Amino acid sequence: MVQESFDVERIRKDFPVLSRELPGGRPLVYLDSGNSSQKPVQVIDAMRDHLSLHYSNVGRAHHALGAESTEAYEAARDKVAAFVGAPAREEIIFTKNASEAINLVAYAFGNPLNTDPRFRVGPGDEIVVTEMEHHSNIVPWQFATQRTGATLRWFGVTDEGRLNLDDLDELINERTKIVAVAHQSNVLGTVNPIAAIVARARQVGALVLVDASQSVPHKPVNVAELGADFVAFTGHKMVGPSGIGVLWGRAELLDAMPPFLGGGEMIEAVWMDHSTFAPIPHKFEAGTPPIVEAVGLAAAVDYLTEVGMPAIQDWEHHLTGYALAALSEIPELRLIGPRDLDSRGGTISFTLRNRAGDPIHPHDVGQILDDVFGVAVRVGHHCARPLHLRFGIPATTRASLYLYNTTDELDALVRGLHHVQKVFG
Amino acid sequence: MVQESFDVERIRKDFPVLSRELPGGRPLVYLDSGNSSQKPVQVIDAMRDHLSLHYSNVGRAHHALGAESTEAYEAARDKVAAFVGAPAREEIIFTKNASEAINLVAYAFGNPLNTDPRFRVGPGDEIVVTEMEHHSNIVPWQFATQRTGATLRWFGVTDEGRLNLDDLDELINERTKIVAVAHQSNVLGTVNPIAAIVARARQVGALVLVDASQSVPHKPVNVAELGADFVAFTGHKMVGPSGIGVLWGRAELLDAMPPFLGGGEMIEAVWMDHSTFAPIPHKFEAGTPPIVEAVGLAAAVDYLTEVGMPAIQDWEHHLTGYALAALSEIPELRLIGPRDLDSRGGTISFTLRNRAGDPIHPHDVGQILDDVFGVAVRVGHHCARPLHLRFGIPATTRASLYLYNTTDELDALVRGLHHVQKVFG
Amino acid sequence: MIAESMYQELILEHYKHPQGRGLREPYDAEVHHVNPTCGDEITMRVKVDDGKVADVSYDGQGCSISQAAASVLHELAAGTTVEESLAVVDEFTRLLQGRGQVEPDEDVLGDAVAFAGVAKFPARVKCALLAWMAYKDAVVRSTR
Amino acid sequence: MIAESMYQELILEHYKHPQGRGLREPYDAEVHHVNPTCGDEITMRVKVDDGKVADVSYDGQGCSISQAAASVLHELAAGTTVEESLAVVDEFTRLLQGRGQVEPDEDVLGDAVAFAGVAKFPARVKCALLAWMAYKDAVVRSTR
Ligand SMILES: Cc1ncc(COP(=O)(O)O)c(C=O)c1O
Ligand SMILES: Cc1ncc(COP(=O)(O)O)c(C=O)c1O
Repeated sequence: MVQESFDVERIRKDFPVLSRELPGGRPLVYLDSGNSSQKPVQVIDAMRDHLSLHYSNVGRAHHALGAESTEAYEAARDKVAAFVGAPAREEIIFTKNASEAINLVAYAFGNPLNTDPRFRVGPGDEIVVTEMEHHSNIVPWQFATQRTGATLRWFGVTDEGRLNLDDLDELINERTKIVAVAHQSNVLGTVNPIAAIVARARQVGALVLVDASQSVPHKPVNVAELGADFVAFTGHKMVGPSGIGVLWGRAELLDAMPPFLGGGEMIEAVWMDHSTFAPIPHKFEAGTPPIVEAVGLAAAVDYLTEVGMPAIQDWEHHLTGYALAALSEIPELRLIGPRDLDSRGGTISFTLRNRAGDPIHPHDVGQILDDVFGVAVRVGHHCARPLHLRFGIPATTRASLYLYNTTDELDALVRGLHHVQKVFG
Repeated sequence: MVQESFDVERIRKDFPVLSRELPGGRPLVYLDSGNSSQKPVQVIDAMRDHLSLHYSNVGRAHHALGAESTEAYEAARDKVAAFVGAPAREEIIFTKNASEAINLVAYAFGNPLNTDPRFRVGPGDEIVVTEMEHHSNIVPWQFATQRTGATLRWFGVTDEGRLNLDDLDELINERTKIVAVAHQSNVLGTVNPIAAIVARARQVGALVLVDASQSVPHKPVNVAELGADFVAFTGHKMVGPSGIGVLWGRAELLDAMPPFLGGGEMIEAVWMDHSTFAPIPHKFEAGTPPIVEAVGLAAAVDYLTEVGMPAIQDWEHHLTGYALAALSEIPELRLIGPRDLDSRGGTISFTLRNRAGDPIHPHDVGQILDDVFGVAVRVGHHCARPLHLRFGIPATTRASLYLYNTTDELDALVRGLHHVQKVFG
Repeated sequence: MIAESMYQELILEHYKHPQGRGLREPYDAEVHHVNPTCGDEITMRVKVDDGKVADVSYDGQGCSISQAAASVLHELAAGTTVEESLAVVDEFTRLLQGRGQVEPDEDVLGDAVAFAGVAKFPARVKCALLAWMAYKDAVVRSTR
Repeated sequence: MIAESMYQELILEHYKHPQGRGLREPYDAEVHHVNPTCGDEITMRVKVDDGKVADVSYDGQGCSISQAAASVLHELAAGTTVEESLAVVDEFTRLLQGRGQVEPDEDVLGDAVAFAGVAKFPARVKCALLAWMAYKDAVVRSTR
């Protein structure tokens, strides 16, 4: 089995924070990587080295440091392109996070500056999302429909936490301009059937944006194979720094789209009364880009590639199976999301009651886990409030796993939950 | 004189890159801080320390690391607020750079989601900029006028490189919605008379945005005293990291504006068909913010405060006087910008001819300075093409100074220029 | 560990044995506040007699912090003057919004000092404040 | 230092003594290209006879790199076949767009190898390519 050859202890040594003691002598058990991942020393050092010795602005500079910094920044684009199998490096746009990447696409729709019919939207047109989306893949589309008079529609979610595709052919129809869907849910762990959605979208000529914020960090993702038109993800969830996200898009579409943010570096020529724009990717990178963040992201991509994305996927699969089994032994725990390991990642959300059957608020679960055991989980609606409304609950507790987690840590989680039940017994 | 007590050698030791040797044994003479500044070890270490031991996502996390990271992120807001004299901390919005900050404001105008009359724009309305603006303070307003049918107008520039205010009362009139103007030109060095512009804007009820990207790093700036409605600046030019910019705005206006980017953390509650929004500053900070970048920016602000902004201003004043005098000895050098030190910062742009009077292209000037002397200047139009068109030149060479520069470095620049004249003689 | 903890004994005590819980009559004003980000809810009634808080009664659902905060509020406010109680609310708000940097005035806050640890968790601050903001709102309405 | 430099002697030589500069007749096609980011301009004429490049004539203004690149182009293209010259253009383009990572084929490039150092400066790549792109454009038009 692959996971037996996975040297998690060696990996843990790369992440300084994992050796840290929390106040009160608690060890850190970090089960909140779905929120943001920790960083290996390779990433931290690459950033420090760049800031110390090679930093300057990029593109526009004609001196030695400018050349070094530009080389590092553009090499990061090459690395990210290769990491996700982008057919062309120009198709990788660096944004500040996944949210900006999605907004960039959403603002193309119904933009008065747009000239391409695919982004022309008005009353009668439809935009389709799903009930399990992160707010970052809902709110930009609400704005787009509010701006244009188009209608927002969405796929429902089954009790098991899967996308309900019964209405596929009705929901995605000739009026649909774009379908925006998560590759993997940040609450349920569910991996969605992108191929089926893309196939239907192709039939009716709709575009597809995949929010891969929760998949790219955890398994091999190839944007060409995925078949979508746009794919968004974010550096800080894939052992990279905050301050950088990625939009991949088909070159032909990115070329056709109107610019979004205006400013330095995204132009070809500027007169007082009009401007012409640089080719992609620069057209969408206004102002000074996240330079040292790109350097950090490149180091992150190198790190993940070195460990091996298939190995990471297998390890997380192993951990997820272990966690699901261990948690199922707590009768008062209700899993929100698939129980089986098929098409599911290592994001595990649940509600908890005490032995007497009274609900324990997730805030309290999370706080006791942290206070007493140093177990860091996320509690709340995880920026997916509509999904929680769908399940009739205000909040869940979520453990989300990554390459550096161990079965010991999952045991600590389970011990912690038993203690929570006692405290609020 | 203040500059004699300014220990520039001690300061230089804080910036690792300044001790670096470039390939070929060249020392580094970094005169490109107007493009982006170098970083002191205090900033680099603060970022490394945060990434190594305290990192997690902010706001939404309920665990120890989440608390530490949130505390650091929000403390950065406090520090930035104090640094520029913001009346309230909520008025500081972290963006990815100054360009995003300006776009955020520009996208409020004529936004279909807007409900406030001050941001309602249509044909007949006017937006006013100046001919000396950076592209980042032109293009967003071109977009705004193109979206809304409003008219873009602008202040001209005198031969000496000052704003031509002769038309003040005509240019800013009852039809004006907003005036967007640089505090200090990134080409000319000119410091603009914001008070006069604000006074006129107040008479007619127009808003004022000040692009302070080139002033906040170099002298004490107090947004309350400045009197504008919005002030934008950027971390990487003020010894902070890339990936973070700042928008300051009057709370009352920020409250009234429609949201810009949609996503996690900027919401109050989300349903599938609509959302409500968080109060400022979060309303404008969609998605995971630049966390470690805010930590770096806080360290930058601490660093600048420790050295003292008045001392920095004095030192740069001293250097600028020295540079202007030295450059005036080269008869074939034409300064683009004010010759006198009044209302002028340490940004010095010029064109150069050889002894025979043939123009030497700035690209060649910059490259020889770099290749032979390790002198890093910027060449081109510095993202201010309309200003160059105004002066009838495609490009200039620009030396831009900062607290770590010395008169020796300015001597190196002058020596380098003599050599350039020889090479292209 | 408990010293480091946000969960002071006192908070758990109030959560498990809430003081003054339940909606009572008579009352001058009733308000209903919701924290949309986490679904916590509270209904609060206030009875004011002659500048004195005659009764604070409430019902709601939410995490232990929000429930305990309502209970502590009841203890501190009921029986004092409106003015005194609003001073406590102000000090409590200052403490909670201080991001862990504010030195609380124990004389004013009494038991409510136990919530100092909450101030470091911005996501929990709203939980602690829910009942207190509802109270302030109700008092304003009842004296109008 | 000159070894590290982008300014190979050869580039400066071509800049100071440009080969084949000036617009000549007869020609099959004339194009005018501009680099809007820095204002460099070139007008280029091509005369093709029987698949052979009979003349490449040009005039323009800009930095030494863009001027020298036009001169080197003239030397390499004039007298060769259209096909050969386009192969050189392709290799030159590959070198320049390679961000300093491409090993140039000296056999194909000849003197144009001197521009290898330019590839590391994205802002200068367009200067070096201006004349070459104009040439490609002109050739395509002249053989149409
Ligand atoms: C005057 C001025 N405004 C705006 C900007 C844009 O800043 P940023 O690149 O951080 O968006 C710059 C610098 O590039 C500038 O000099
Ligand atoms: C599924 C999903 N989409 C989008 C986002 C937003 O990413 P960011 O916060 O980097 O913008 C997240 C994480 O927060 C996520 O989990």
